[in-house]
Amino acid sequence: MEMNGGSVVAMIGKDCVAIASDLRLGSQAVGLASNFEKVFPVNDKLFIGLSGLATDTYTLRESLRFRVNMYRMKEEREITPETFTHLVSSTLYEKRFGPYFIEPVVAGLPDATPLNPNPKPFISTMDTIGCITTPKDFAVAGTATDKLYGVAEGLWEPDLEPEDLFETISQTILNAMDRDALSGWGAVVHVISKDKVVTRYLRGRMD
Amino acid sequence: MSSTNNTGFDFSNHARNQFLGERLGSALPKATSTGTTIVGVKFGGGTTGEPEGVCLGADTRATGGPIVADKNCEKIHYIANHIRCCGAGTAADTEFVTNLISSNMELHALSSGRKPQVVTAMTMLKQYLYRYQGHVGAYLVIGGVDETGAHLFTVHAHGSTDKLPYVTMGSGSMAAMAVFESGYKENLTRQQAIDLVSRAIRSGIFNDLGSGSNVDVCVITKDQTEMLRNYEMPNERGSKTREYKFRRGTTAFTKEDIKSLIFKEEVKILPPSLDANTAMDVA
Amino acid sequence: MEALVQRLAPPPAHVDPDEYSVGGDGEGNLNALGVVRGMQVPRVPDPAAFLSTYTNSMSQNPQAKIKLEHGTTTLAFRFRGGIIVSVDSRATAGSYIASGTVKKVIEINKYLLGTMAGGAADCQYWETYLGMRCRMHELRNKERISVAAASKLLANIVYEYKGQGLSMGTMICGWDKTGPQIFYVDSEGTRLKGNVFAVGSGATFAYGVLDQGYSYDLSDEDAQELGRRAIVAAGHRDAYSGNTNNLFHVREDGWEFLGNKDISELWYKYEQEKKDARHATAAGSGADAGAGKQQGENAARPTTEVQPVPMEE
Amino acid sequence: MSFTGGCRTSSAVLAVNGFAADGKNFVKRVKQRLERRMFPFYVYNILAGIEEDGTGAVYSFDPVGSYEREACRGAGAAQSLLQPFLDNQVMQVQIYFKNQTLAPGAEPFVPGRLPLSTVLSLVVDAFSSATERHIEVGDGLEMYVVMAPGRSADDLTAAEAQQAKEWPSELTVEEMESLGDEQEEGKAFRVFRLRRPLKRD
Repeated sequence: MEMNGGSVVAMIGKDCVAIASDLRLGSQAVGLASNFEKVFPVNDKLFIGLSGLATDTYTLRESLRFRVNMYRMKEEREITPETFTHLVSSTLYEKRFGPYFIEPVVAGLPDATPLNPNPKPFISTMDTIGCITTPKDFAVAGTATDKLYGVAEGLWEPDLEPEDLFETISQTILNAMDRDALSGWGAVVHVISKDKVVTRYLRGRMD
Repeated sequence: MSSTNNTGFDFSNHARNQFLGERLGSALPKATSTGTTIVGVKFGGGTTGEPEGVCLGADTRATGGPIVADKNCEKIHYIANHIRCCGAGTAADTEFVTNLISSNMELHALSSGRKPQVVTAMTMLKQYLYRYQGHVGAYLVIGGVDETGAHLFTVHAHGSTDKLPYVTMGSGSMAAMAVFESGYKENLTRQQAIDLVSRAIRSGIFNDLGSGSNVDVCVITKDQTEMLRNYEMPNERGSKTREYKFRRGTTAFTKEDIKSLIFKEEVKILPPSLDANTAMDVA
Repeated sequence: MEALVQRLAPPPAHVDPDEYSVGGDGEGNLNALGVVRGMQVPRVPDPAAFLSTYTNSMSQNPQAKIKLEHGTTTLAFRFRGGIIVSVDSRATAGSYIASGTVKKVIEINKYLLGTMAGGAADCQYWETYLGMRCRMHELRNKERISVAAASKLLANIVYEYKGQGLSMGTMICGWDKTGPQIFYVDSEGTRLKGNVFAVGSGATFAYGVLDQGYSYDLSDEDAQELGRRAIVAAGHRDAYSGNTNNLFHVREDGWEFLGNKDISELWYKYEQEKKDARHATAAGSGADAGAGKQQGENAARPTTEVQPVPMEE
Repeated sequence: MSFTGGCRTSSAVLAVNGFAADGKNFVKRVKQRLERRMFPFYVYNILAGIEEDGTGAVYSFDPVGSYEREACRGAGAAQSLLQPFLDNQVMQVQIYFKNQTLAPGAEPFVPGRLPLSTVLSLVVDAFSSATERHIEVGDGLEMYVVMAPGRSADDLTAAEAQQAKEWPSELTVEEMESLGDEQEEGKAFRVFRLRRPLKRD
């Protein structure tokens, strides 16, 4: 965690979700890259943020991509955010005694199905060994965890429209990063709503 | 995937992590734990005229170090219809261990054709936990009603178990036990048991830092199991004093990508000759 | 003889006119030898081990309860026009940025500056104390203390406490009869004289910029700009440095503060300049190579004069 | 006008609450008391009061006595939760931590002061947020407000102020006896203690 640094945050809005990460990749104190995105798409309306040890970010991303593709082929449908969360969780718990140093954050907007005609925006987060929490407001992970909790707990409010949610999640991650030495170097925000995904790269502090 | 042993666990990262641990000097991430107050009490029978049963209770706070990771988590886990299990300790372990035993209990019920007993669940849990010598950090209170009556057990992570009429576990166990020791008597009524349990959990919530938020209660009798999720909510957050909505356009960004999820499809009717041509091509 | 006895005898009970020592525990903080009294050392066999268990001052012990502030980039270099002192303003406790507005240049007096790396309080305290000692020197000798003497005073003081957990790496910069001088002093007892120093976790990055841009014959503007750029580079790369840059220029008539600038904003500005320069050269690379040529000339500004002031010790 | 917030923690965080006619002198004094570098107290102090020039001042100290004057400061167990939130809401008027762009045509941020009602509600919300997420924060909040001489105490004690939308619920105000020298009426510093319950779990 302290090795490479980095943070992720996700928030629920009104019929939308947002997920953001910083862009720093470091080797302890030294910053190496400012384009290291930690949020990856799983499908159109489902994203996962993998903050922690950078090597595990990629290992886990590939391993999850494999499993999601297998799921898609076997089931002939897209995986739902909830199912995907359990998939990530069991992937992590398999390594209970030699964990991936990753705290994942999942954010997604489920499609309406006959069984679930009015799906709600979904976010979840896990610890390194796969203990799931599914908050109704926001989820955070990474080296700026406590800073993110402090700001998000203050700024978040329910039923934000996509544009307002963008401002709230952006201010949250920017101000949390400014107090964390190991996160920063810019940030990326994805706002997922019914008909589009808006991705914006923030002008963050570069020190 | 890469596991070759049959425990289901994959130890392949262990050596690497130990090396990283040495390099980073214990700055390794900590697993979510449920600081937790969990309790159970037997009730009914005797002269009460009520059926025998067990009442389980739990708070709903999960912590990672001093930070609250989940304000309203579920610590009363499903084992079988008539058996439930409260978990304290490493949150992931309690979750996965109870899930595993729940599955095995279902298989056991199917193969034996009988409603499984509470002792069976308890034995499966203690045997599993003993194998891992405390490294699977699940501290459990298991309760249920089967053909042989109401049963209440505690299971420690190392595999030891107790059978008692009233039990508490977790970091708030002292606070909760203080309530039990002063308030417990034999053959409580159902409502008395619920009240006592929720009072014990509240004592943990307010006096133990590791426990907090709401009270979950589960009442199991011969005929039914009632899960009283958020039976009491003494810690709801009031509204904030100010509004913190930002003006749109407050945050500066350098680049924007918009991916539209709406497919635009236009149908063009082609002239017949062309149509024929393309059909020919395809053929 | 009597003087010697007096010197070696335990200091007399101190009656201090110091207005702040009102309470019964009030003690002056200097003894006859000029060593600070009232500095309490933990009553354990090994004070340093004690400190490293409970603070992170001597070790990287991440479990230490008391996190003192670490991480910094400070630099100073000597050139024809005097001395440039440039520092960042970040203070971290672990990965938490405790402050972004720390003053890491300590104004010892009108002609002397000290920089701050390591324990913030150690530097603040001892360099303020050094200011007192320098003033005493002025009053006794009717002339300003030399930078060499001032830095030696500090080095001797901190050497008294060697191994007891002080943590400081400082540059004492000033202008005396011999011209501009920089001395590096740290809590290990090191004292070095030199032309270019950078101290702190971001020092390597600062050296990178300094080494490629430094020359004794830099103009005032170029030297100031070099000082800023080196701190910006360090603030950018080093996680534990950043926030703002404080720049000082020491001249013959004393130091001058040249302002506080946001490192991140400077970084964006420099990036923009680089981009513009690339566009300019790309546009002018055809027939009109004049702009590029001019730039080249600029870069290869004559540095024919040899450094006039030799190093001595 | 200035404020400090103190928080209850298991590890003894002390928000030194101050009243100082001469802030700098007092700082010097506190600093001397902290000169125990080799055997530090485990305390982080925040000192707040009115400076000689009449401005509000907040000074923060580390355990061994390094100090700094700041616009706002959170200290203690939940400092990393409080501070970034305060940065965002209070420091937006300072030159640092500006993550917010101006509305088109709006006045540029002036390094000025927030109204008292805004400050109070911000502190209350910061603490209620920290209570939600940090297990060592909670039970109750105590705030002290130091009023410069001549400043009207209306927006603290007036009934209208306490009816206002921004006034934090369940907040009680109590004027303290002045600690300073005997001063003429109308030239005295006034100190108020404000209390509010926080969640107790």
